[in-house]
Amino acid sequence: MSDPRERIRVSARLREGALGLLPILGLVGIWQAVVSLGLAPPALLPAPGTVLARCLAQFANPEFLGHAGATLSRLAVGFLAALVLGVGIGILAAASPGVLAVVRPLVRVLAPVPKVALYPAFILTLGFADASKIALVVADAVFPILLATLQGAAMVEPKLVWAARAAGTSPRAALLRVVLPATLPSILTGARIGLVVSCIVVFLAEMITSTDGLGYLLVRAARSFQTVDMFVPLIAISGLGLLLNGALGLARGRLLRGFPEEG
Amino acid sequence: MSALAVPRAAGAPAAAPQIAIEGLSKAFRRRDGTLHAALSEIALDVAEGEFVSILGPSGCGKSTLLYIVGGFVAPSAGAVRVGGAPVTGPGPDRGPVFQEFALFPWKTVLGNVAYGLRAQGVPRREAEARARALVAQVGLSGFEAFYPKELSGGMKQRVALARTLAYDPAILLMDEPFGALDAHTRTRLQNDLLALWERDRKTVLFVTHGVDEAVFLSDRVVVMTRSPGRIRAVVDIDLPRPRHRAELLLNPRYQRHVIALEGMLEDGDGPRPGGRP
Amino acid sequence: MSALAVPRAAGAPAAAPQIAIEGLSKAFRRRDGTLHAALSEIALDVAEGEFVSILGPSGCGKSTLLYIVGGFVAPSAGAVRVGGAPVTGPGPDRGPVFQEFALFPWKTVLGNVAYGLRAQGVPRREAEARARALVAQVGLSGFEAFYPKELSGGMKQRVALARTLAYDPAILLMDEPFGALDAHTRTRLQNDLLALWERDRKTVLFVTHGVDEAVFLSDRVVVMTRSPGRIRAVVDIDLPRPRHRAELLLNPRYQRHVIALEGMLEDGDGPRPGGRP
Amino acid sequence: LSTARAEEATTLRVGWTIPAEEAKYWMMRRPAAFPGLGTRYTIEWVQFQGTAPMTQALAAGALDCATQSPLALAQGAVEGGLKADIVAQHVSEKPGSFSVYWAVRKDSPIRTPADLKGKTVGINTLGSGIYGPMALLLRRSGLDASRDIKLVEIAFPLSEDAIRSGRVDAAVMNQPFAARAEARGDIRRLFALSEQQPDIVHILEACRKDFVARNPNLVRTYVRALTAGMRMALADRPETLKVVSEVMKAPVAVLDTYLLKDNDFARDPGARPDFAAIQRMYDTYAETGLLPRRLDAEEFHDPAVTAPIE
Amino acid sequence: MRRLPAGLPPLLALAGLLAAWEVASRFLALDGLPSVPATLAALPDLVADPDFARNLLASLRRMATGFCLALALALPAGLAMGRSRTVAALLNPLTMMVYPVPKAALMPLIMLWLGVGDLAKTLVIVLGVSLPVLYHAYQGARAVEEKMLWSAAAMGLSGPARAARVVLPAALPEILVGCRTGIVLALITMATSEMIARQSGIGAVLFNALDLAQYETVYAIILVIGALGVGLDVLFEGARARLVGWAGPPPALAPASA
Ligand SMILES: Nc1ncnc2c1ncn2[C@@H]1O[C@H](COP(=O)(O)OP(=O)(O)OP(=O)(O)O)[C@@H](O)[C@H]1O
Ligand SMILES: Nc1ncnc2c1ncn2[C@@H]1O[C@H](COP(=O)(O)OP(=O)(O)OP(=O)(O)O)[C@@H](O)[C@H]1O
Ligand SMILES: [Mg+2]
Ligand SMILES: [Mg+2]
Repeated sequence: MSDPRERIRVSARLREGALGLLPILGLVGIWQAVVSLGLAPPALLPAPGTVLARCLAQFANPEFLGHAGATLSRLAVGFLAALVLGVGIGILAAASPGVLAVVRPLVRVLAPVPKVALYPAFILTLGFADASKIALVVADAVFPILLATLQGAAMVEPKLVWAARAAGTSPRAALLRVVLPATLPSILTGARIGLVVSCIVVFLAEMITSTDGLGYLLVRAARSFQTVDMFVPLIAISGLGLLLNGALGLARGRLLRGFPEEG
Repeated sequence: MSALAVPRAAGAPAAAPQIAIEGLSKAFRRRDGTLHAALSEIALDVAEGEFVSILGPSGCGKSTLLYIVGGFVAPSAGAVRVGGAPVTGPGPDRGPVFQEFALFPWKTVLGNVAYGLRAQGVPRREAEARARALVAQVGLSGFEAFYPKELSGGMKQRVALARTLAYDPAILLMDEPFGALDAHTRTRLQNDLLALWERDRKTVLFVTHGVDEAVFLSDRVVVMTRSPGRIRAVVDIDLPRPRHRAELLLNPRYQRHVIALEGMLEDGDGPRPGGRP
Repeated sequence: MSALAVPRAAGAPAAAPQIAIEGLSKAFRRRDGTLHAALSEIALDVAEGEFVSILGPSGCGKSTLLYIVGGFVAPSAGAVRVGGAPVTGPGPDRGPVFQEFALFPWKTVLGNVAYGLRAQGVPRREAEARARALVAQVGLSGFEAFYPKELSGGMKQRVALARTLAYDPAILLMDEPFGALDAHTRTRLQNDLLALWERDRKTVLFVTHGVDEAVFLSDRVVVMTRSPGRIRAVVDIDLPRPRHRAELLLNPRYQRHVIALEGMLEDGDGPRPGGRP
Repeated sequence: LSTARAEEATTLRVGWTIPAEEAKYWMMRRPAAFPGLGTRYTIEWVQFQGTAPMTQALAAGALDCATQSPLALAQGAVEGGLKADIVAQHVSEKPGSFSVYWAVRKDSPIRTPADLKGKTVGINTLGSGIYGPMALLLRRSGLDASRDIKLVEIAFPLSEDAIRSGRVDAAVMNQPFAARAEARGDIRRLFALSEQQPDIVHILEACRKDFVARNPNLVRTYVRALTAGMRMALADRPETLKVVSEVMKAPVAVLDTYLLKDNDFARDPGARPDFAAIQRMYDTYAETGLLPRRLDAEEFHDPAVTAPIE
Repeated sequence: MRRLPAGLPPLLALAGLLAAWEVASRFLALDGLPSVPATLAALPDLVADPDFARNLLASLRRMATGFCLALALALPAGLAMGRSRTVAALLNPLTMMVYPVPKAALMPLIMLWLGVGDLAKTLVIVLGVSLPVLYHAYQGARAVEEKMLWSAAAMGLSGPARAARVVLPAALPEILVGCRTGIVLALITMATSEMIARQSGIGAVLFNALDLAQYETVYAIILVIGALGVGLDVLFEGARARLVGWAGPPPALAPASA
């Protein structure tokens, strides 16, 4: 930290962090204004301060943390599965015209299907517990990742693959060692979208049928008009989004070190 | 045509050729469906251990020819055999150095150079040690940890060169490998390449725009016509080896070769599009 | 150092210089926070209508220098003035030809060349007519409808050249603009450039690795040291104009310049990283 | 609407749901049968999934009148400050009518509610209006609904499948799914809500009090139409089958198995709300913790706008 | 390798999909997963219903509006984020906070201000579509080769002109990936925006059928949405080929053996 260069970099980070806080604070400001001006009944929109106080109380509450943990684990498992599937299929399809010819029509038909409509089938085959919810997350999150991977892989500069193949890399290894890293910028963008979709869908699944998780807390509170309690899971998911964004940013910086756009 | 220009038929040299190119044509299909002829009826045999340079006007198909020999691009007609077997794809026996470098942007200089060795199963420590030596040889010591985007054009070119030399392919397919270098660095690397070649007797197919470079390095020089590229002449460079630049410059045969080749190149006038394949 | 090499101080020529570079240094910040010095204390004045070439070992900072004069990159220290005003950004008075071409991949050859004219409000028909003439001049007639990805390296380079010439900037910043061309095409374009320059008296800053090219074209040649680049010498090329290659080759002063410059370049040994700025 | 004051609105935003609001379905599909509907006043119909979102929509002022369950309305009033009047009643239970029940697989070893101990039991939504009576019934058999059974949410349509596939040991059945399941014959009734309270009210029509205050004539006209709609629905069963089929996109043959038959819910011919029964339900809810306090059903009663209005 | 007729693999894939569905439905024997013939049998009735066409049109109209609005908002925002660190630092955390919030949970508030009609549903579609458009435009703009921008600047193009005439076309391939995903999300949100409050639209029909356990209808609608997806995608691919045919490696140079 004593190195002045380090200080410059750290202060630049801080400055960017502070910038990012501005619109969020603005949003909270608007929220407060709406409440203060009586533009929304408190039964629908409680004051930010009230929500914050309840959040702080809940974030220390083991029961709440248990629910948050359930949601988080579903989210993590579902998202990672979608990532592996989406990237795997995308890379394979980009490499082989045969696979692509099969994958493309399937994607065309399956991607736009509202997966909630399949949820009854998921529940009845996979049960009420985690599996059906995770399946729903995967079914929705996989397509943004897959589409981004497909496109990214199709745009890989062929001479990179040629260079690797000529160095003795087998076609299959070239997929892992050239196409995959060269596609990373696209994949990370797809992953970011997939992550957001996962957040939404895990909530949705928990709202439709659940006995635990943040989504359950939310419907439970909404049904009985516990508006403040309803906002706590919402804030939690927002905060989670923010956290994951930071994590993705870090991963991006590391993984894309050499790419020109990470300058 | 100068008396020194000895057009050779595609007839095989004494030994079975290492690279046998026969009746090779290539036409690219463009977006609008039309065909654009890049190469036409190329026939050329390269013996094992031979150093063959290719000269020709910009856009005449030199790079395309290397791509086809490398197995990266399929020809429209004709065939290439390497070591007797038809080329169906790339292989570690033929190492390309691309005109556009094609470095892996996610790897450092060292990572790029060590790539081929790692791909062939050399343990990391050893691969890196050998890569480090090559990086030094191309004059980039100290830049091992730089990423391609942090390098100048000439530095990238040298990394690309080192990357291919590192895994020691039997055949080198080099596309203007010294094009972006200053005279001094180029001379040094030419000498290094020549020393390497004289030691290991690699087969080299070398695209260049430098007539003197071609004459200095090669056993034979192939001159191509403008687009669609055909072979116009194949010139034997009957200069003694080992060659030293200073001596050669005083050798009248060297001068005559250079002048003859320049003369042959003179009457091309750049490529002409839409040649029917 | 040869007697012909006349190192010049940064002192202004008689007229107020068109480009005034003073105490210019550039250090790139790398990801790990360290600084990498690319240019150090460059001072150079270029008069209006002057043709100045820059020679130097690969990686010595030639491109970086052009980027700073172009206003694309900010210097770490020092300043550049163009026409008396400090450079704060790019402008249509300074036209760059980049080493990597940087063509617009979504535009055809004609679209690329016409781009600058269209950007400056020239009507489409007129812009295309002028672009067509330039495309012909660089020897690419018939390729007007090709996209950059369908061109060879040398063809791309010529499109980049034509694209900049098209909008007729007062100052040309050319980074190895003939590097990827065969000798014949290069000679033709050199002659064209010289004719253009002699007619319009543009100010040209010309990076090259060809010592003969630099001597043939320039009023002065700047020789840089290896990384971090400093000015090692500035050589006045006192050859009569208009110049003709054939005549020059027989001119002993030409030969002496070439040999002297080659000598100056010889003792550099490639860049050295991590130079403290 | 003969004496409509100039400032009264002429458009009513009404929330509805499926499957048991025949009076409204008649108004939607046969508007010509209702004087003034579509001419002197119009209705903007918005369909919802379940009654809870409609409570929110009422509280947000996005709806003027909507279908409500007694519990959702009460929760809106207690927690959300919603002030509304119960103006009509759609369906309820009465002795002999259909009663929402829990079912098990035909071959299940579960014979009595007490056998449910430790079992997985489906309910449409946790904390829904039928939870209270169920909890009381289980308490009678010595079970604590919050501890002795594992409750999972399972929507009515899925109950049958869930029971048959063994995903749950027991699940709650409602019309029209009960009729279909019974026709297949592989489920068995375990206990019904009527065992706790014979006259449970399922769905009501409620209007915001502030809207009623500003538009009393419009609301009266609406309630008059509801009353008439209920009469027509009950009087002309074949036509009602068609109307419901159009709304639910369900074949008449399926609806014919239960709709307005003995195995259907009960409907009051005048769509009159049964405030006494509602009061008993509120008492149950307070007792089982679904409501934080006792509630007086009369809070929701404004005789001026309550069906039947002829 | 023998070359298969171009149309064959997609047909095979679809046949495989149907076969897998049929096997699953027979094997699982669930009401919630009807058989293929039963679903196909429900299709004519569904499509012949004049209400259905009306609903479909209502949905498509909302989707088109939502899509265009999302494009108009997210595209400039994404491009600006890609080209300016400040804008990125400003907007990135906000978007990552707002997007994951389930719209269904905000329904009461949305209803409060936007009612239960088209406006609320269009907003949901806008949020769904703008997500991929924003992030892909961000990525695309970020990866624009700097020297192309330099060239344009040297030709005298102003900042906004560069954004429109260099950043936009250069980022277009990536933006179109965002649009492609956007179409997918538009179709999904088009249907799911009608899950809670329904007036008209294919989603209303879908969720009604779901509420009534009419699974043949549910799956028939899914087929219709799937067909819509295919149709839109074919249109989109056509547009893409015209717009960014210049991008990507030429077919002759595409990785031959990778
Ligand atoms: N993908 C393509 N589509 C259409 N035409 C192409 C394609 N690639 C190359 N060409 C054409 O093929 C011809 C030969 O190109 P090639 O790159 O082999 O030339 P070259 O001899 O290497 O030229 P240079 O010396 O300029 O690098 C050129 O006319 C070029 O326009
Ligand atoms: N983005 C960057 N980050 C770090 N170092 C850089 C960056 N860009 C250039 N450099 C370094 O700056 C030095 C000068 O680079 P520059 O491209 O100006 O060289 P050059 O003289 O044009 O060389 P060449 O003749 O090979 O093109 C090199 O050592 C290079 O490694
Ligand atoms: Mg080439
Ligand atoms: Mg350079």
